Amino acid sequence: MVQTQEIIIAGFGGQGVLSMGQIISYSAMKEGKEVSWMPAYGPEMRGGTANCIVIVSSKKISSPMVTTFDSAIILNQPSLDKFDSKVKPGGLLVCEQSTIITPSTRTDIEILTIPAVEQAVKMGKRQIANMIILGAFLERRPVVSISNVLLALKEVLPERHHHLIPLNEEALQIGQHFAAEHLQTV
Amino acid sequence: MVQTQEIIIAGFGGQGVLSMGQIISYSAMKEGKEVSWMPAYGPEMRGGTANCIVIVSSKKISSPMVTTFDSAIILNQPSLDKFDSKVKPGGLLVCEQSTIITPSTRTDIEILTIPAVEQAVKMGKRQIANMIILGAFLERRPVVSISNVLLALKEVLPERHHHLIPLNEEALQIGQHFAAEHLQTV
Amino acid sequence: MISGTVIIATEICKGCELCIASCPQESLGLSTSINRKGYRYATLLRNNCTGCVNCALVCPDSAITVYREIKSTKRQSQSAQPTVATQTA
Amino acid sequence: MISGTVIIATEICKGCELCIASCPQESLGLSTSINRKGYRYATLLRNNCTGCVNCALVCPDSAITVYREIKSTKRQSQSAQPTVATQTA
Amino acid sequence: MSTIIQHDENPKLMKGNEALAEASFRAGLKAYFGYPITPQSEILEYLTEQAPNHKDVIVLQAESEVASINMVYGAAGAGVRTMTTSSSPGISLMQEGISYIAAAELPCLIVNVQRGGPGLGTIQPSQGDYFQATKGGGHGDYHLIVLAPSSVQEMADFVFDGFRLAEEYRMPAMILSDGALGQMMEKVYLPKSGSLPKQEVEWATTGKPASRERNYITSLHMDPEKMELVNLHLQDKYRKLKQEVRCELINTNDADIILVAFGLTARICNKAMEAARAKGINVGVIRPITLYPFPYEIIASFADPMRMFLTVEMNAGQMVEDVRLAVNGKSSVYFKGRMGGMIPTPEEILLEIEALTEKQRTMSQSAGYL
Amino acid sequence: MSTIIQHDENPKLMKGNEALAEASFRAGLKAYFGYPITPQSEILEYLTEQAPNHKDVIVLQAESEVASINMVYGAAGAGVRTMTTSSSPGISLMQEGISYIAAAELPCLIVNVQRGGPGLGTIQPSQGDYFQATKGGGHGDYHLIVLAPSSVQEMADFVFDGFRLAEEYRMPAMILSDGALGQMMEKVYLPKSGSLPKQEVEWATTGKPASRERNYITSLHMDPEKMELVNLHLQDKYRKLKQEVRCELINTNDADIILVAFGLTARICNKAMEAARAKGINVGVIRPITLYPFPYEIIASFADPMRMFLTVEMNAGQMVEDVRLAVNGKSSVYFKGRMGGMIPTPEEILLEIEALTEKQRTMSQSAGYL
Amino acid sequence: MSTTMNGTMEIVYEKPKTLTDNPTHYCPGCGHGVIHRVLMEVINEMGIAEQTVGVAPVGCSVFAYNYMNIDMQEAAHGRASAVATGVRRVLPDKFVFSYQGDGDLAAIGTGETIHTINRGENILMVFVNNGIYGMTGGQMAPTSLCGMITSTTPYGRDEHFIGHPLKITEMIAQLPGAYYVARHSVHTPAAVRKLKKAFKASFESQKEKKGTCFIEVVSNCPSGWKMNPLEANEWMEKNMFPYFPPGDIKLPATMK
Amino acid sequence: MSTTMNGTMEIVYEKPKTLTDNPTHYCPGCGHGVIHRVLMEVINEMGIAEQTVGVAPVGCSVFAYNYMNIDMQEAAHGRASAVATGVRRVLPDKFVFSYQGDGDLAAIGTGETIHTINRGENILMVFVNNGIYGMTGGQMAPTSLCGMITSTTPYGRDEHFIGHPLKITEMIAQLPGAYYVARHSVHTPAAVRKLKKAFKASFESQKEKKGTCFIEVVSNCPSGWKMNPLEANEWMEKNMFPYFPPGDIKLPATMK
Ligand SMILES: Cc1ncc(C[n+]2csc(CCOP(=O)(O)OP(=O)(O)O)c2C)c(N)n1
Ligand SMILES: Cc1ncc(C[n+]2csc(CCOP(=O)(O)OP(=O)(O)O)c2C)c(N)n1
Ligand code: SF4
Ligand code: SF4
Ligand code: SF4
Ligand code: SF4
Ligand code: SF4
Ligand code: SF4
Ligand SMILES: [Mg+2]
Ligand SMILES: [Mg+2]
Repeated sequence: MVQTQEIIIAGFGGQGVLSMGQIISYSAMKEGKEVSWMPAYGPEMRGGTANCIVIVSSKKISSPMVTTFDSAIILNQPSLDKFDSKVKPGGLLVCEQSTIITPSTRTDIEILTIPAVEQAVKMGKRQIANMIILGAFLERRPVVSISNVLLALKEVLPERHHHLIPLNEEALQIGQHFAAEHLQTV
Repeated sequence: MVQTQEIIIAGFGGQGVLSMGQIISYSAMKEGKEVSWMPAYGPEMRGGTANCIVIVSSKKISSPMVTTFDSAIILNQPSLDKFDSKVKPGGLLVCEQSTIITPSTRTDIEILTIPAVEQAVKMGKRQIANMIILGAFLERRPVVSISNVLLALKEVLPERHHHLIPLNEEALQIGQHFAAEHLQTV
Repeated sequence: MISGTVIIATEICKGCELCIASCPQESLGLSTSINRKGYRYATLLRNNCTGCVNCALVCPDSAITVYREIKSTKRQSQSAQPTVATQTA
Repeated sequence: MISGTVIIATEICKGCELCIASCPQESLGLSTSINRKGYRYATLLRNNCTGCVNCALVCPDSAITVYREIKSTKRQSQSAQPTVATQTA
Repeated sequence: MSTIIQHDENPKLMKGNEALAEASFRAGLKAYFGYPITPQSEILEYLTEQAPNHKDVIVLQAESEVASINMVYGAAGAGVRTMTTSSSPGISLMQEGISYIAAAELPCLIVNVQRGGPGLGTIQPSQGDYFQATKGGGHGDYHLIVLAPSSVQEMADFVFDGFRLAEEYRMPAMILSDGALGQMMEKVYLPKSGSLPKQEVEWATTGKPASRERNYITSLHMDPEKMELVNLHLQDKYRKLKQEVRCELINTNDADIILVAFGLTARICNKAMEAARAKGINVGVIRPITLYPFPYEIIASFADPMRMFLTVEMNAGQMVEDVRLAVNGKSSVYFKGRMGGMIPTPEEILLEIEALTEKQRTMSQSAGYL
Repeated sequence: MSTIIQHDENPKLMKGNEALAEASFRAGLKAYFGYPITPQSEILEYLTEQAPNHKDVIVLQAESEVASINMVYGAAGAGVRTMTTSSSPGISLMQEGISYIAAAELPCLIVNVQRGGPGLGTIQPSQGDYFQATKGGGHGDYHLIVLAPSSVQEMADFVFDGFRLAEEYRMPAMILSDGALGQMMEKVYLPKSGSLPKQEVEWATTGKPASRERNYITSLHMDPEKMELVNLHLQDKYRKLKQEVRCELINTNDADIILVAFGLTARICNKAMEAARAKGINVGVIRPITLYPFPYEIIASFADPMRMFLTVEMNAGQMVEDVRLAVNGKSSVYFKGRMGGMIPTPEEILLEIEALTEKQRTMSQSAGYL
Repeated sequence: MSTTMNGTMEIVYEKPKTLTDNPTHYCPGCGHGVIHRVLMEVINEMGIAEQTVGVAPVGCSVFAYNYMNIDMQEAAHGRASAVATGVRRVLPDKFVFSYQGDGDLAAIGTGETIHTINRGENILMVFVNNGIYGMTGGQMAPTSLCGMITSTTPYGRDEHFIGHPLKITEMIAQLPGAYYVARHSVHTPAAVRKLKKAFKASFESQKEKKGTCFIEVVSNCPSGWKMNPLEANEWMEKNMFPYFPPGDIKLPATMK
Repeated sequence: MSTTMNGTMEIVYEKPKTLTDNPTHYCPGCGHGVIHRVLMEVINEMGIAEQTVGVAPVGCSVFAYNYMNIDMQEAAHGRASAVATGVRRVLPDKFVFSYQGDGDLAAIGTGETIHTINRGENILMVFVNNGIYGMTGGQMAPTSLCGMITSTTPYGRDEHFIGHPLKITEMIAQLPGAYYVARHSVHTPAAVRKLKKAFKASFESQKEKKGTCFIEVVSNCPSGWKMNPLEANEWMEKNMFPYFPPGDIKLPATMK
């Protein structure tokens, strides 16, 4: 059976939204899956917002642009306002806690709210928040394995950044934990 | 029966080639005939040459551009070189004498060589040569009547030039005479 | 000193901090909370605003309205505080 | 005086008269006859050409070739006339 | 649908370019912007020459065709009757601007006095820009109203039709002429001034009074949903425009062979038709006058397996595609074209007709064998 | 006919624009001239970024698209492999230059990463420039080789095909892409360097040695007879070009309904086809890869009164005219389009298919009554 | 809003009513917003909103008509001055301005810029020079400084390869049609006040049909420059001003 | 031909072999012919014909490639300098020149002209300013003088309506990319000699990759001006020279 995940990842520029999507895509490609990564581009990005659509599938992907999503990874309020209603019933919404003022009120989807920035600050590297989120997402939707993500990072990151890989791994795990806990508490 | 004359008039700019064509056209229009006047235009004119195609017909005119002619009125050697062979067999070729170095050698057409410049200089107005030629042409191909040409001139010329109309009339008549004489001598 | 105040449209503000840098009184600062667009917005931190208008002049988003105490003809300095400080447009 | 001459390609010449005006010797003039293009062409009227090249320099149609007497090493002025004067190119 | 134009009683002998220029004054032109190019420069020349008699009309030589078309955009957006004219290469340079004008729904008149292409080509007459004019040489889905005159008279008259349609439908109109029609002199009864009522331009940018919202002219819609609505609106307009189709039919009813041609070529076809009929061949002519909207239905109504169509153009075969689309396989469609500034002669068309007649004869014979 | 390209063993994850840019280096690009415009700016950006690794390649940001295309003219005339890229409005500005290049018979590659028009429009993907690309947006009778990629892989591969064809036929080639293909990242096996042999350019202007006559690049032929010969030569070349037609056929043999779509839209049609087949509807897909030359004959070979064609495009209906011309009345041809930057979904196409199936059913029933 | 205020306070500064309430799409700290506002303040204060038509470019300010509460036209990339010419000629007694970025005015639109000014079109041309193509994501502009890193000069603008930054303002100041030419900025309150005067003087001269007024505003592009707004303004003062020094470039006698 | 000569004579001037034998299509007395010849003489004398590529414009000189016996490209109207840029960049060691009229270079091609020079393209740009559109039949050019009667200014160019004649040469001289800028003419033997020197200096500097050399030649258009060639040259001296004075405009130190 064809397995496809259509994911929107959205937030501000600088939060690592686009690279999060690329990491998923790259890992999935390495796993032999079909992938497409489609950023919002051009003046849409004015005001600092950024988003990308990632599709991972066991079959050829038709359109890289879809308008409803299996999962949404949301890193700011404007993105939540925009994409909340676009998550398919039964889908997954992962939000970064500190950036959300008015949370989603949907009841037909699974909602994960991750204090990723808080955790990242604790870890001493604010920029790692996106990996925490990613970990949480992958816990709930294992479209790629964490170990492949780490392998992917190794290939994608320039040598001089390889020392950061353990930190990334830790962040992914923290995210996974949060997601797993959350599942228990819901 | 449809009566059509397709005429090429060619020479240098400044010899009155285009206006000769316009006078024929205008007179013919006044006579209720269909007319078209088509100049060679653009850089073709570089080097000072000018020509126009005039078609006078009792019926609607299809193409204003034709490549062979019933009559050719030629005022310089390059034009003769160019159009000599384009006169239909049985057609008419009217040349200004002084501008022609190598005359046409065709025997299947009627050729009139008019010393129009010489006559015009005699008349004290070199520019009137074209009217002498026109008179000669109309003598052989009366596509419009001389009296209508004179009426046309009255309408076309600005009031301040009306005093020249008698001179034009004289020139036309001189041309007619030459043509008529020529006919007798051939 | 003339006494004034500013009202900043917090939902319009993009937290660029240009007003903050231009305030001679250092009256302004960024909020700790964020607006719906995700920006920490400019806010009046102290009551020493003179209504000099500087902040409003450099604000790219026309988010600032500046108020100044009405000078009586004799130019007495009244330091009445306005009832509003920061308000959402 | 150095003696020279010019050869004008009469079928190339357009009778613009620029060479005529530029000749310091007034050696040039227009022909009375016309060439095939219908132009009266430039022609050497007098034998006083010095071969100064002026005419050729201003000729838009590169119609003029200029000749000058070969100066012997001792710079004796020989006034031999060339056998050609005007010739068709 | 023809605009009701009153004409002068007495004819004039005029060049097509001049007749068009004079007609544009009479049609209430308010602003002309253009750049010289053969064979249409007489339009700008005539207008500048006559400008002192029309103090309320701006006649401005622009620095380029790109500037011209964008000046037209500005003037049209300000609500006045405006026009530019050029010839093939210059019209190519206007393609971006034309797409903007169409998208912003601005009425204006663009005249293309075509010459032989591609590239710098020749300055002789051509019909090589049919595709560009009718399918859209610029980007995106838009159309121009395209009128194809075939005489100096129509060069003048279609200025009125062009402006009227452009304003009624708020879209650019084009007169697709050619070098021969522009340069030749013919008898013309000029349209009288004042027969074209002034347009309503409540959308124009003339300064926003307090009483209304601001007007703005734009073709930008960042949101693709919005841009799709704009497109749907345009398509809707183009559908409505079909009611303006114009087409001349000559001897089509009994015709075994129908010539289809526009502009100057149609005149030549008429002559070929006469010659053919004189030889007993039943030939008719369809002359599309509006090239967009194209008279698909009218042509389709003549499509029939026993009939042949011969499209004649001064190009390598462009309108013939629309003729094929119209007949949709019901008739066979042939093409005769001349290119690069050459004009077909009635004689060569007659030869084609005779060849087709021969083909028809063989076909009907073989049909007899069945 | 496909160029024999060798590919890297390992795939990369790349944007279409970047893959195209990288492939152009590998195809032996010698000179690039371009101007920024969304959604294709990554091409220029990638090229400038990588330029230090390709010291023999000129990558120059021009002052405008008009300048770009004329720089391409100059470089192509000097005999080197050259390219420009832009998106819809920028391509419109190039129309004059493109007509010149085609007329002067210069090989080069032009990439249009289409966005929604007309006018400034949107920056979202579109196929609204099909007419412009295939019928000629510039003046006169000329054509481009038009290749329509539908994946990042083809964005890379078609650079090789484009250059090869351009050089073989001495004419400009265009890759007609869209914003989605340009912006999206996908798996791509990059073509290896060196698989494209250097062209022969004895006609190029590189300085005239005493041993040959001067070379000159021109599109001007004042004499219309001469210009007609040039045109006949071009038309001849376009006829020869037909042998390069490329087209993908999927499940067409047993299909009752054939979807015709190019580029990204074809992928979406494939998905709709699968969904339809899952429901027992026999659907096939024809994907023209060369839009010019268009696969008329191939499509015609499937035309049959019992079959329906549904053309799907991201425009208001452009290629559908070519599909109609191909089937020439033998099948009915329907159209589904989205505009202004909207992408059709497989679901909405499926709905159209189901409606057509319904129609077919009623038709065959009524046929049964006869 | 002022009704809620304590009676003793008065508004000394508020957004002019010639600006709409639409929030701008500009990045935080972008100079476009200030320039828009200053322009609209002048139009508001002069009471000429009803007689003014503006022309927006293609560039980040493409949506200017969403913010300026007056009649406006959106021009094709580089053609704002041609469009403004069209408007100007047919509405001779209105106020007309164009508003363009450096890519728009000094790259693709160079020809239109020069000829519009050469004709002395009686308009105000506002030229926002931020040394980059903001809208399309930070490519080199004709005014990008030598060595400046942009997305199409990733190793810095190399003047030997691509030429020096173009001082188009100095060039056009030579044209007889240019009546008043000045370079300003909006990075400080004082600069804003000066710009306002310049706009005002421009519209005043337009009343008298004096010819083209051309006001360059050296501005920032925090996003394109990859700096925060304060850094950007500082960088601008330090790097842009030496090459593009603010001040009057052509001052008519009447303004002296 | 010289073989038929008396042995005592030698040729001191003849048409350079870099000119073909095709008779030109120019009107009698037209400056284009002289300028062509001077350019080809220099190329001939420098022995660089085999390394030179020229670019012809759209204008009366559109057929330059018929007369210049070297490799040439014919560019679209106004784009000769863009085409020359394309050639220059891919043939860095060849000699490249463009040849354009005033309509071509200073109207439709203004943008390309300025940016080519701003990039300092290492080419020679020959700019033939005859104050009119010769080819299309005598319409106003950007350089037509005030009051000058042309077919599109039948009552004389009115600078209030259409602007002053454009001194593009002075404008572009300001650009750092312009290495050598001068204005010449060909109406006298002395002027022709000077022009020849200027062309030569330009090609010499091109060897050293110095940047753009820009040589304006103020020329006549007897047909467009409706004068005979001698009158035209006289009119030119009297009317064009005061506005477009011949002389060096930007002379590099090395040439002083
Ligand atoms: C014909 C055309 N070419 C290119 C573009 C893409 N484009 C849009 S804005 C722009 C440049 C913007 O830069 P600038 O004018 O400096 O304005 P800024 O955004 O910096 O304010 C470009 C190249 C376009 N829309 N149209
Ligand atoms: C795009 C385009 N626009 C206009 C023309 C028509 N045209 C040909 S030459 C020319 C102007 C020639 O004037 P100039 O450049 O001064 O050269 P000259 O003939 O005076 O030497 C024009 C407008 C054209 N060929 N292409
Ligand atoms: S008005 Fe002046 S003092 Fe008050 S906050 Fe603004 S800048 Fe500071
Ligand atoms: S200047 Fe304006 S937008 Fe910037 S922080 Fe201050 S109030 Fe907010
Ligand atoms: S070479 Fe000198 S002297 Fe002789 S004809 Fe020519 S200009 Fe006169
Ligand atoms: S300058 Fe040349 S073309 Fe003119 S008259 Fe003298 S020889 Fe003849
Ligand atoms: S990209 Fe630059 S110019 Fe555009 S809005 Fe952002 S900061 Fe302003
Ligand atoms: S029209 Fe003028 S520029 Fe052209 S060839 Fe004749 S004289 Fe020379
Ligand atoms: Mg900018
Ligand atoms: Mg000129």
